[in-house]
Amino acid sequence: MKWGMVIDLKRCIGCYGCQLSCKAENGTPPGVYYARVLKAEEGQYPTVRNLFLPVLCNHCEDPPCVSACPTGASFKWEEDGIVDINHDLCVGCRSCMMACPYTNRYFNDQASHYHPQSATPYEAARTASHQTNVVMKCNFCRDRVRGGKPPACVANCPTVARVFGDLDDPTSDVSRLIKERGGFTLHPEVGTGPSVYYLPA
Amino acid sequence: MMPKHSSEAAPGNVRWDDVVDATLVQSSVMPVVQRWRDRGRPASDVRVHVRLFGALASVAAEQALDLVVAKPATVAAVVAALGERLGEAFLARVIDESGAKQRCCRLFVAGAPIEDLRTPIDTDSIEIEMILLVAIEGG
Amino acid sequence: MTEISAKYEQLIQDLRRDFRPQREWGEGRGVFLVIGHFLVGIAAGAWLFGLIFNYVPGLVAGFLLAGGGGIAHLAFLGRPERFWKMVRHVRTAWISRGFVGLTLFLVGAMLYLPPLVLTSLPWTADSAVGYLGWGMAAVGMVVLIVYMGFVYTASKGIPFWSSPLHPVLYMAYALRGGIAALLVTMALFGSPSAGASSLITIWIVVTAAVIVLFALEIQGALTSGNPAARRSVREMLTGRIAVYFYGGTLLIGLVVPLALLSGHIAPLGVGVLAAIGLFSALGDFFMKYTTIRAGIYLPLRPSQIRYR
Amino acid sequence: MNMINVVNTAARAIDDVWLPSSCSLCYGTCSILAHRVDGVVVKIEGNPESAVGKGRLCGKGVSGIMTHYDPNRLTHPLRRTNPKKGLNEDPQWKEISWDEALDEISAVLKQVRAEDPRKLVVQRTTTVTASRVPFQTFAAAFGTPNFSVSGGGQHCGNGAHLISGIMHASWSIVPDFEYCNYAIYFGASKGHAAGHASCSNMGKAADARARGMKMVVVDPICNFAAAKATEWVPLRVGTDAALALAMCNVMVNELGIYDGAYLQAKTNAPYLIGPDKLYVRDPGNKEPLVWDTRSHCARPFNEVAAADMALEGEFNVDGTLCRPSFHCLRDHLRKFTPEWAEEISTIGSATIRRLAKEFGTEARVGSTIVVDGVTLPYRPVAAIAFRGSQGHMNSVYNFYAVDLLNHLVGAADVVGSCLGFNPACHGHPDTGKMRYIPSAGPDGLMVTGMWMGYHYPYPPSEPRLPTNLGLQDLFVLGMTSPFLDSTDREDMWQRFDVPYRPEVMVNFGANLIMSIANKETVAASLAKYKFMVSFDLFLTETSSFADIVLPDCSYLQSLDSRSNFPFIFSLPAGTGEWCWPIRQPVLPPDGEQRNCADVLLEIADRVGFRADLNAAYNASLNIQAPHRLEGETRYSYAQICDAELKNNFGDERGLDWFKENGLVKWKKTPAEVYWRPFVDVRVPIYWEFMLPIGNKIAAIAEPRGLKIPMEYYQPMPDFLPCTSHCCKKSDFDFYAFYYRDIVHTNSFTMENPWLDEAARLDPFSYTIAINAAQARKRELHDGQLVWIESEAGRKVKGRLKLTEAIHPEGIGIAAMCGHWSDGMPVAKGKGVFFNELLELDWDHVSPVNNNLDLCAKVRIVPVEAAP
Repeated sequence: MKWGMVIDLKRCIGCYGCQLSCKAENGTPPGVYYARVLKAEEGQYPTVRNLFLPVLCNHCEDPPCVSACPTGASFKWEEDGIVDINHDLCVGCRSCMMACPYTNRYFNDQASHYHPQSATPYEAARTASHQTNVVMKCNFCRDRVRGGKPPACVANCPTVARVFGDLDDPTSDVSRLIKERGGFTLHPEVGTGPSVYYLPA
Repeated sequence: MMPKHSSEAAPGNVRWDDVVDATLVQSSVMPVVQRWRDRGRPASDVRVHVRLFGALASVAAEQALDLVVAKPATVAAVVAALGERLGEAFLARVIDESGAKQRCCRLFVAGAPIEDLRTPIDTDSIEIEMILLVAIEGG
Repeated sequence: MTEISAKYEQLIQDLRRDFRPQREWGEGRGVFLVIGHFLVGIAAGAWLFGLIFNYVPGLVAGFLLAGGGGIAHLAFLGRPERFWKMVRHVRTAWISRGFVGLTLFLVGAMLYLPPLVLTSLPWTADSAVGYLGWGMAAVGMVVLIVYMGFVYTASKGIPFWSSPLHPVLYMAYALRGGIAALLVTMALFGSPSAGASSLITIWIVVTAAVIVLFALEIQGALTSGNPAARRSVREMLTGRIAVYFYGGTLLIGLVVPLALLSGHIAPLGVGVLAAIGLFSALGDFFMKYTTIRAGIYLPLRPSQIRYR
Repeated sequence: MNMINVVNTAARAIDDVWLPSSCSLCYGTCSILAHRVDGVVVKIEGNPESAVGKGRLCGKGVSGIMTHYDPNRLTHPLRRTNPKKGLNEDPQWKEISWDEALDEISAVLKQVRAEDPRKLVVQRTTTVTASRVPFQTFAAAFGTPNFSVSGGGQHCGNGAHLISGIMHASWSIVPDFEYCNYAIYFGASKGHAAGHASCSNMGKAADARARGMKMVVVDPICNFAAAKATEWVPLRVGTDAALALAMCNVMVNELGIYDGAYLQAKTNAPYLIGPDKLYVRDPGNKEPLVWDTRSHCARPFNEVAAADMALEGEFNVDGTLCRPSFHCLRDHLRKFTPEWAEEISTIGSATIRRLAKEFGTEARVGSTIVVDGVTLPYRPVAAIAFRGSQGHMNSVYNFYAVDLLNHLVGAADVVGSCLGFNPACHGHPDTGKMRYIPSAGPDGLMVTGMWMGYHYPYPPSEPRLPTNLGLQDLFVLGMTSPFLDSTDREDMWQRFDVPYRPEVMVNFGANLIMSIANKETVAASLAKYKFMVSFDLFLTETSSFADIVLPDCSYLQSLDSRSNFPFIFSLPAGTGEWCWPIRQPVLPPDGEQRNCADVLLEIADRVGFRADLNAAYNASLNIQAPHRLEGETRYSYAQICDAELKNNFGDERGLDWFKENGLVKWKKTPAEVYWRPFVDVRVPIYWEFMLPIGNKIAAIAEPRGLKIPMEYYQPMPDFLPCTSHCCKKSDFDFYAFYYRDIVHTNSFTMENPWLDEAARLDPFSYTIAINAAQARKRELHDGQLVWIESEAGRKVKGRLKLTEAIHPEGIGIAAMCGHWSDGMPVAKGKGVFFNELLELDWDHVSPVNNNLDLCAKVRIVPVEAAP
C-alpha cells in the first residue's frame, strides 16, 4: 500500500489549522514546520486570485532526500511508502535539505522553546524529546496512522480540505478524487513522484 | 454545478401562507400581542410578600415588603400597588409607558418566572420576587 | 539578540520570500563545509601532481590538507560523533562516497607516505604495504576529485547547483588547487625535477578551463529558464554575495595571479610563484564559497495551481 | 473553590484522559477534547460528538495550550503602589494575598453600593463568552446598569445584532449553506475566518463551495471570504448601502422581481402609510391599517387575509391619502440608480445591474422544496452583512439596506435563504426547557424569542432622559456605548444631568485601551476611575490602569455550564442538531489563580448581597424550583452550574453527568430551522418606528444642545457618508480600515507564540496592505516602514505590503495588533495598532445605534527610505 494525501484547494481557506494542529501533535520546536500554509496572489487588480497553498513533505515515490542521505537516516517505509527520518542515524549533514525540491525539511540546530524564559510543561513533555542537530520533517503522523487515525492535519481541517488514503487502491477516496477532480502534484518536472496531490481551487 | 435539491423545487408562485400550517407552532405559543394591550384590574383582597433585588432594592426604601391587593388580583395589580408605595422612579424601571413589563425586569411568582402581568394571584401570602437584569450586551 | 534567535528571525524572513536562499551550507558553522570541500579538493590535486612530478613535499602537503579537510567536515556536521555512519549509503549518496574516498586516501597515504620521509620504519614505500597504501590513496584521490561536484548536482532543491557541468568544474578546481599547493610547497622545499615552468603552463591551461567552465555554468543557469537558478546568478553578480565574487573569486583568484604572472610587479621568482599559487587557491575558495552561498531553493510557486 | 480541589486530585489520580470541554480562544466556543497526560495537557482536538465544530478546530483552537501555559500568566493578586495612572506610568505592582485583595475590593464596593450602585462599571471581554453570565449577573445583583463589553458592540454589533434581531430574531445572519445557491457578502467573513460558530461555518461554507454555491463578496480587500468567492467586488470603504440600495432598485423597479406573497404575509409591506410617514391606524384598536382588495376598504392588518392586502396603490382613508409601505419603499428606491451608486461605491453600474439580476433570478420566487417530508418555501439566495459594512456612521442603513435584498425576495429563514442563528427552538424533548419562538409584538411586528441582553431590539424602549452612563436609555437602538470612554463623555453627562459619575470598574479580561479606539482617549477615561480591579491572564495595556489585578484561570482551568447557549449566538445555524456542551476544568489553577466566577461570589458575600446574586442567577439562568438558589445560601459556582444543568435537563443530567459526557444534543426539526412560515410574525421592510424615536430623542437632546440629525431616523434606508468620505484635506487620499485576521482573536492571541509565529509567516497579518499600483505611483515599496496618519493627526507605524488584492483607495490592516505591554512580551511590538486612528466621540458614531465609525481618511508618510 502507499499512503497519500489529497488537499482540496477549493475548500482550503488558509486558517492555519493544519500548520498549528501539526505543531500541537508533534511538538515541533520554533522554526520547524512539518506543515505550512503559503499565501500568494495571482493576476492584477481587480481580477486577482488569492491563493492558499498548504504544503508538507510530499513522501515522494523516488525521494531525492533519501538517495542523498549518507547514513540512511532518511528512508522510505517499504510497507506504506511513508518517507521518514531515523534521527539516531542522522549526522546533520543537511544534504537532504538541499536535495528536497519542496523545502519541507528543517534543521533543528538548537534545543529551543517558544517562550524565552522557559519551556512550557507541554514543551517539556512533547518538544524536549526531539533530538537536536538533526534534520526533521513530516512523516504523515505515522504513529497516528498505524493506530488507525488519520494524520493530525487531516483530522483537524475545519473545511475538510484534506483527505488521506491508499494511492495504490483505485477505489480509495484519494484515488477517486485525483481522478475525478484532476489532482496534480507540485513540481512534477523534477520527477520525484509526490504522494501529496492538490485539487484545483 | 447545480445543487442537488433544485430539481425538487416546484415552479409557480406558491403563497407563503399556503405552504405550511402556521397554527402548527402558533397553537403552542402564547400570543404575545395581547400583552401590550392588557392592564391589570384589582377588586377585594389577597396578601403578597414582595422581595426586591439588585437595582430595584437600591431605589426602593424597603427590600422586602408585604402588600395587600384586591381580589381577583393580578401581578399587574401588585406592581401598581408597589408603584404607589415606592414611587415613579421605581415604577419606571418595572413597566414602560405602554404599561408592559420592562424586558430587563424579571418577576417570579412563587418561584415561577412570569412574563404576563395578567398572571392571576389567587393563593394568599404568596411570595413575589423582582429583579432588574442588565440590559446591554455586545459582541 | 542571541545567535539562535538571530537565525530564527532570519528563517521567518526567508520563509516569507518567493526565493528562499539556502543558509545551512556556507553560513555559520556551515562555512566549515566550504573549507572542508576546499581543502580536500586541493589535497587530491596536490597528491595527483605530487605523484606526477614524483615530488614528496607535494604528497605530504596533500596528506596534511586532506587531514585538515576531514577535520573541517567534522566541525560542520550536526552530529560529528556519528561520522562513521556515513559509510552506510555508498550505493546512492555522493557524500558517502566522498567519505569513503577520504578515508581510503588518508589511510593509504599513512601507509605509503611515512617510508618516503622517515627512515627506519618496519616497511618501505615499495613494500607490499607501501604499494597497498599507494593504491588506496590513488583510488581515494580519484574519488575525492570526482565526487564533490556530484554532491551539488544531486541537490535537486537548488537548481543553480544541479547543472551537469558542476562535477567537471570541481575537477578543474581540484587540479588548479593541486598546482597551487605545489607552487607553494616548492617555495619551501625547492622545486621538483620537472620544475616550475611546466607547472605554470598547466596552471594557465587549467585556469583557462576553469574560466570557460564557470562562464558556461553561469550562462547555463541564465538560460535554463529556471527562475531560482537565474536568481542565484543575480545573487552572485549583483546580490548579497557579489562582493565575495568580485573581491575574492575574480580579483584575488584571477586578476592578482595574472598580474603577478605578467612579471611587471616582480620577476617570476619562486616566491612570486608561491604567491600566485596562494592567491589562485584563495580564489578557488571564494569561487566555491560564492557558488554555495548563491544557492536558492526551488520555489513552491502557487501559480502552479489550476482553477476549475 | 471546591471544584478546584476535585480537579487537583483528579490531575494526579488520572494520568491519561481525554476530557470534553469548550474552546475559548474566540467567542465561537467550539467543543474540544483536551488530552491530559500526567497532569499536562499535551493536545487539544475538536470534539467530534459536538455540533459545534464537529471535531475540527481552527489554528487558534489547537494552539490554546500555549496560551494556557504562557509563563507570563499571572499567578498572584497584584496591588499597584504607584498612585499615578497613565500610559507611561509604571504601576509598580506588589504581590498581595487574596485576603488583602478581597478585603480592599469589598470595602470599596460596599461603600459604592451604599452611595449609588450605578457608580460601578462592569466591563468584560467578548472573547470569553463564559464570562457573560457571571459578570452580568453580578452587575444586576449589585444594582448597576452600567455594563460594557469594551470594543464589542461598538465595533462589531450595534448594527449587525440590532438588525439581525429586528429582522431575523437572532444575533447574526448566515446563508443556509446547505441549500443556498447564491450568496452575496457585504463586509462579512462568516464561514471563512473568525466569528460566531466560526469552525462549524468554515465546514458548512466549504461544503457549499464544493456543491457549487456561487458567492459574491463585496469588500475593499480580497482576503478570507473574498479569496474563496466566485467573484470579488471591490468597493470604496463604507459605501455598502449605496450598492445594496441600487440592487434593490434594479430588482424592484427595473426587473419587477419581488416576493409579493411574502411581503403580504410576513412583513409590514401592506401597512398603509400616511403623509406623515406613519402608519394609518384604526381609530378603535389603534392597529395599523391595510387596504383590503376584497372589500375595497382599509381594515386592521390582523383582520385581513394576507392575499387580499394591497401592496401598491394610493388610497383614501377617511380623507387621508395613504399608500402601502411597499409602495413608498418602491418609490423611495427609484433615486438609487446604478449610475448614482457607481459614483459613490466605484462599482460599475453594469456590474450592479448584473448582480441584482443574478440575485433576483437565483431567488426563484414562488418555488418550494421538500425537506424531511415538509414542503417549504425555497429561496436559495442570501445577502449577508457583518462588521465591515455596519461599522460606519451609516451603520443602521448599511445593514438594513443589505438585508432588504433578502426580504424583497422572501429569502428570510426559509430553505436556502438568509438564516438567523437558531431564532426558534421548541425546547429539549425531555424537559421542554430552552423553548423560545419569535412572537408578534406591537403592530404585529416580530419580537425575538431569545436575546443576549434584555435590551430587545424590538419593540424599542421609550427614549428618556438618560441615567445610564452609556446613554442607552436615550439612544434606545444602541447596545454597547462609546460614551463610557469618549472624549465628550463628560459633556454628555452634564448635558443630560446624569446624576452620578463612574468611580469603580470591575474588568474581566477586556483590553479596552486597545479594543475601542485611540489609546489616549480611553486611557484618559480609565485614569479617572477612583478604583479599578481587573481579572486578567497577563498584564495587558489595560490592567496597568488597575489598582488591583487578580490572576484569572484559563479556559482549561474553568467551568462553564452553557458554552453555546443562547443558541442564537454561537451554535451553527441551519439543519443539524441542537447542542449544549459545557466547559470543565482540565487542569488545576497555578499558584494563586482563582476562577473569576467563584471570586465574584465571594465578593458578593463580603459586600453582603449574596441574596441578590442568588436571585439574579435564578433570573438570568431561568433556574426554577426545585433547583432555585435560595436566600443567602453560599453556593459555589459549580453548584450553580449543577443547578442550571439539572433545571434544564433533569436531575439525572447534572454537572457530574456533563463532565463525563461533555454535552447534550438533539435533532433540529424543519419547523425550527425554517421557522418563519410556521410563525405568524411580520418584520418591518419600512421602519415606521424610526421617526417617532428620532423625534423623542431630539425632543430630549436638542433643548440640551445636542443636534439629532433626523436624516438618520427616516423609515427607509439611505446612503449617508462617513466623516472620512467628507474629508477634503489634500494628500489624505486613502481610507484606512481594519479586518479580523484568521489567526488572531481581538487583541488577545498575539501573545500565543504559535499564533504569533503563524502571523509572522503570513504576508498580511502584521503589515499594512496597500494597492500595488497606487504604491508604485507614490514610489512606496514593499516592506517599507511608513506612518499612517489620520486627519486628526494620530498616526501608526508599520511596514507596507503591496498587493493587487485591495481597492485602490484602501489601506487594510489586521485588527488590534501592536501591543506595547511588557506583560505580553510575545505580542509586544507585533503588527499595527489600527484603532489608534479612530476618534471616539459623538461625531464619529452612528447617531442611531452609536456604532463607532471604523474607517479613517489617512495619508502615508514614509518613515525610512525604501529598503
